[in-house]
Amino acid sequence: MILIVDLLMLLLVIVLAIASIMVKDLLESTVLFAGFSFMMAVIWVEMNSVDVAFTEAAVGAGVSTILLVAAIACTKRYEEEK
Amino acid sequence: MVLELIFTKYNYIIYITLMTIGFYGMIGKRNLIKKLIGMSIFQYSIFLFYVSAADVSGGTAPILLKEPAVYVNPLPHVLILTAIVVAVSTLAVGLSLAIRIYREFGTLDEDKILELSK
Amino acid sequence: MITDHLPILLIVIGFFGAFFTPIIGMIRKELCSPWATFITMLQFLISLLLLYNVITAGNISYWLGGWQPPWGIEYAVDILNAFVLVIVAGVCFSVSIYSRKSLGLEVPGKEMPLYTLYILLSTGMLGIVVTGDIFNLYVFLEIASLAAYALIALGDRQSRMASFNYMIMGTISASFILMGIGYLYVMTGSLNMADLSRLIPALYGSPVLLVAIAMLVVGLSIKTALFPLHTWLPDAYTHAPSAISALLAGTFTKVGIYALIRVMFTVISPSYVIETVPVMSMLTWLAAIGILAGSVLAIAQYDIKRMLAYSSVSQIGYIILGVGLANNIAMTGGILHILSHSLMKVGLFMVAGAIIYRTGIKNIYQLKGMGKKMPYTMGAFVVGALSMIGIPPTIGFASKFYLAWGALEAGNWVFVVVILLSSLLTAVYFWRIFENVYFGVHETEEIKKDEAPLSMLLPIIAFAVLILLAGLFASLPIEVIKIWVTGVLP
Amino acid sequence: METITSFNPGLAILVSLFGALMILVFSKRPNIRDGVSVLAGIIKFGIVASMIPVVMSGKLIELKLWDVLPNLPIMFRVDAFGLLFGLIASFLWIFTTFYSIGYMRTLKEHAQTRFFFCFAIALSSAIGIAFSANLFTLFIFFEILTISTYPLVVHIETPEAMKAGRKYLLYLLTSGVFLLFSIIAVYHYTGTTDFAFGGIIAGKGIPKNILILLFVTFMIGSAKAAFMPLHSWLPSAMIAPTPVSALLHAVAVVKAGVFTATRIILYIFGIDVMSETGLALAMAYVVAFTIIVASLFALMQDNLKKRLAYSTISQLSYIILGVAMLTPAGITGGMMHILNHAFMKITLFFCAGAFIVASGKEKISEMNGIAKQMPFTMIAFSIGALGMAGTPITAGFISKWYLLIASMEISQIPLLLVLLASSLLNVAYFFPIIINAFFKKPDRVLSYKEAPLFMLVPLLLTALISIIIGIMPDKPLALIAIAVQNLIGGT
Amino acid sequence: MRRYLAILSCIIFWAILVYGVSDLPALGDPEAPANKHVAPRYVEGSYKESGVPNIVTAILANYRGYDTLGETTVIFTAGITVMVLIRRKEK
Amino acid sequence: MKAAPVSNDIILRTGASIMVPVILLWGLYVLIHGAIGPGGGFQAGVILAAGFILYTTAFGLKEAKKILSVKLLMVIASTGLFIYAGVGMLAIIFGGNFLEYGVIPIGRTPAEASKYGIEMVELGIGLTVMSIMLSIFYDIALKEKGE
Repeated sequence: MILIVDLLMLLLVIVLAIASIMVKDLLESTVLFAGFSFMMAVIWVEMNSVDVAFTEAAVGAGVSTILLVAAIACTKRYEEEK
Repeated sequence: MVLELIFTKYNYIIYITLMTIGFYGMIGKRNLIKKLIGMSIFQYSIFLFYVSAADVSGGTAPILLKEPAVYVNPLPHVLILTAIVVAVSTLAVGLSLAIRIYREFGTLDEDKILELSK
Repeated sequence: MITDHLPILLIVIGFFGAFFTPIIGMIRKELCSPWATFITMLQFLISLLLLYNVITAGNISYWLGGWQPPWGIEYAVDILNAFVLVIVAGVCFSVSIYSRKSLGLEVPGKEMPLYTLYILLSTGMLGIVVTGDIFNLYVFLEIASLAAYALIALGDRQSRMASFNYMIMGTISASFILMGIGYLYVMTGSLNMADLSRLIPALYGSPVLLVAIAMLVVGLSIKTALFPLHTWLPDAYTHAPSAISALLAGTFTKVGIYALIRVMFTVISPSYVIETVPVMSMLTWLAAIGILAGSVLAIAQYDIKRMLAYSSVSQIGYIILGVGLANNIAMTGGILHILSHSLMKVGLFMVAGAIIYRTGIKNIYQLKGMGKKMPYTMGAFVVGALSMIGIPPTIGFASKFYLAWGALEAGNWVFVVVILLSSLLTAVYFWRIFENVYFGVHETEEIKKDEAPLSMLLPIIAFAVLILLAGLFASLPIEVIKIWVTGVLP
Repeated sequence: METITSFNPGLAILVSLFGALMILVFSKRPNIRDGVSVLAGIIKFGIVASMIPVVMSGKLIELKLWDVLPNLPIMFRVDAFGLLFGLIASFLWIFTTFYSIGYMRTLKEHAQTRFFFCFAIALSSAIGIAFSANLFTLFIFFEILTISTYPLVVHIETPEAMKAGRKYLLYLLTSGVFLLFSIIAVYHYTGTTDFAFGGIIAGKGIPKNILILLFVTFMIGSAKAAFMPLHSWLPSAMIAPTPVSALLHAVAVVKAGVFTATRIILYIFGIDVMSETGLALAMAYVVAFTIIVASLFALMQDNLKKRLAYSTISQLSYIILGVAMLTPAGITGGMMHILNHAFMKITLFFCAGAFIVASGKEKISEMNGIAKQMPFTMIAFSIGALGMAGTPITAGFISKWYLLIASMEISQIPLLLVLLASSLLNVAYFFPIIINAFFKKPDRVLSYKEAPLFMLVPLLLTALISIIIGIMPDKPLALIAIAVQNLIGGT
Repeated sequence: MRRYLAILSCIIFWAILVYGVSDLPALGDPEAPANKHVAPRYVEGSYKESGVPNIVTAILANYRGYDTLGETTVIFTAGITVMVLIRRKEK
Repeated sequence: MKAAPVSNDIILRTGASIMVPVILLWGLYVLIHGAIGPGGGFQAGVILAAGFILYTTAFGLKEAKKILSVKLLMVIASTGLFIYAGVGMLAIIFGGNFLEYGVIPIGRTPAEASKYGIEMVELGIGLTVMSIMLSIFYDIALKEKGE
């Protein structure tokens, strides 16, 4: 049973990763990336590495997202079409 | 054989897939910030590898308990803590480079920048 | 005794130097550059002492935190480390003298962060070289890389994009290295190099080991700019501030090569990477292609720094070729070429920087009359270029001699031809500059002597003299290298 | 054999290096600068000459400096052959210096400091080549010679000069690479690069095909000797100022090439190996071909310096031919021809330069009646030309005599014929010049006079010496006899 | 064009890595070498030698404290980098 | 989308003035708690930085810089690292190897000395991480006119 949950979470992570690479709106992409980070943290808790998960939640979902949002605010929101 | 691989080592397959996604983001995307997101995914996939390799079935988190217990391997966690910090540092550097490039060229599209800088 | 702590002092001095620089910069900006010079000088002196100690008293092992390896981190210094340490620290020291004026012009008003990063880069590279722990290597690689990205991005308008691309490549490389380390760790449970080398033979034949080797080789090859993975290098070196190009050309790629040698020959055994899985011989072929391709591409350039950058690609090929042939002689030649290429390329980049400092000229066809305008600088350039071509009695000749001999020893005639042919190609691209610099100026044009400032000239001249001296007394470094090589190769 | 350690060989090289430094220092004061040049030349010759008695008594002078690479030291050893070359080079440097002072000042050439500086370096390396005790040392000086003569070749800095310079470099650097390869190979197979009487290759078990390959690369490596088909840099290099041509052709570069080739044939491969493999004979025929073809080329040139250049190519091959015949007479003739050709050819080039300075003429067809205006120069020229053709009482006769004897000894009639035919060809391309100069009426009135004394005296002296050698060849022959004795006795 | 090349190289990359998986220890295997060689000592010694019950902290700050110093320096480097790249003069 | 949105919204400001001290306290707790539970210097540093970032978003960059100016941040960052490396050097001075906490004469046993050493080191990390994160945020969020 736990295996199924595990696998589902991992699949979700993959979906989030693909989505954050694919969407054209960078802000959306950033939000998806934050979700990716957060899911990653959850997986790590499940794998018994609380310290890493904690750091990941703070750094990956927190600081990284803030930085990305701030950077996008300074630049352009949309990926340019060719 | 293949099934066994999937059921006992699916973590590796997942991490490789994530890594490939990140890799694609880095080399296949033209937007600099997209590249950076790809880069982060690429790095995170490696962290997933380390952490999953540290896992011991039936183990508990590596914080000492009063009664004896099986702990998961703490060393990869430490390494990954270090690596996460490195990753976020790299991301910050990359973003600052991207912002600087945007200030100078007014775009974040790699091809356009290369054209403009000729 | 404080001398017991030399390996760690080498790094900690750099750390303290870097942490203090912002504070010094707040007091007086002008003090940052002398401070960097002072710190790198200390590091240089310590590395010299280390080399001396290693030669006289044998290998040094320093346990950080007092923890016995493999539980703690170990600093392991043998002759190869110490040799590369001296090169890296020496280059950092001399370029720091040079950079005061050069960077003062090219990157004005940013002394504080600039020299902080400078010291961090130097310390990071020294840390990579001195460590005996494979994960520690990764950490220091990142310190050095981040500092390098930043320093490159301080150049001209295109430098930011060059730096960005370098960062993408560098991150791929670092991640690959991290993954290789992870594979090795997962299969052995250890991170200490010496310990790994004991445990790895049990894995022979396993695909995991193969993938780990592949990851490490690809990752380090990107850092070294081995031929098909060199794409970041020309842009980065062209657009970076001159002093930084000089510094990176002389040190960072060499550190990558050092790491490659260390991983391949110390962590994984020579016999495995040469005979069982011919990784090294594949690398030699890439290197051989790179030697020729780099030279040909260098001929096609007209920007002096870009030309030197492509020439670096070619010269790096020499080193890898020598190391990959893996016989006593070729290996000695390859490692000697680390020294000689550092001396030559740093000297040449410094000259290019001096020209840009005085005149702003980058195009080699506009250098007419420079021989009269900056006679000493150009004299040093001639020495460096002749050494690149391999004219005796320069150090470049010594290493080429050993490389060609090593290739012959290996019975590989193709490589002999490649090595010798490439020195002719090198002559082609340097001779264009000679012709422009020294000839074709008529008496009617009065050219005023306008030499580079002393703080730039001094390191330039020092490097030219060193190239000659090292060339004349090449048996000294060769004897030192040989001790290590014979210890590693059967 | 007894060897003496002495600093003299090193000193002889250092003198001109130091001289070069002084030339740079005094670049702003031409008189002192040129004085330094002359002084360095005289001191250098003095040092080289001081070694004659030692060598004549059958001893060797050795000087081992330090190991540049492990087991590959910079080492000098003065034997009779080396001393011969050293003597020629240092002696003629004095003349060339005087001559170039005259030449450069009359023509008010630019960059005179660079000229004299490079000249001094080139001479140092020529002496270095002469005294080298091993291939490694020789190679170092060989490359320095290439680099230091390049600025001399392109001295006038016109586009054609630069082009010629590129060709010069292409040939000589490429040959340097081949030489380097051969040296490495020799070192690889034998573990030494020392010159030894009788060679170092014999008995090392090197397969024959590698041996032949090595010989070929060695000979390409000594392309400075300008034998066909690697000769074409030499006529191109004629774009250089005449003193340079004189130095290149009579003394330093080409002789260094020939000297190297000889060293390789006799002291690396050794007489035995050369004759067993048949390489010697093959070589002899290649150079015989060169002798004839180069002479034919010479006939077709109208530019005097170019004609002299092709003549040089042909004459140099005499030397190799003599050596390749491997008999005492042949070797004697070959070595003797180094000396003879040096004096005769430098005379001819000095004369050509004098024509340019005094009259501005370079073409043979413009030189009708020139002897009226410049009688001394023309007489000297005639002496040189006669010598080239091998006329008795000139120096050229002696060497040709030995060569003829040698060709009969090894009963190679074709070679004999080649030698004779070449003498005739020499006559054919030199005598019209002389006859036209003396007897033809000039097209219009000529108004120039002899070249300045600085130039005239040296060329007369060299002409005189080439006659003296012709009459009294015993001193140089004695020196050569020692060299030959060592070689033959050593086997 | 570029996209297809990128996808192609990704597929190759994926395949190479998956090839290496077969020998890796299974997920959660307590007998994996990584969990046997060095790690047990940390678990045992953490409290005795470092005085802290959190093993990760013990390793991070004590056994491999030097790595952590390096890593903090990485952050420092990043801070300086961002500063030098995009900070503007304040009025 | 504006960078570092300077909001006059009263709710945000009030919320922030309540939240910020709580976050900072939590950060300190994580810092100290690092030895026995999950947490430590990094996490604490990041949380502390997040607190200040919240403050900055609510009250504006100018206000924030009055409390923690850019220069001060740099000094704090240096100090943090200095503490870390200094503890290492202290060990050398007391005759051990670099970072060998056990030889430093604090506490009764080497283990206890290690504990204090670790706490010091974590403090150093926390200070550095916090100030650098904040500094990076200031730099990236700084709008064109330095608002």
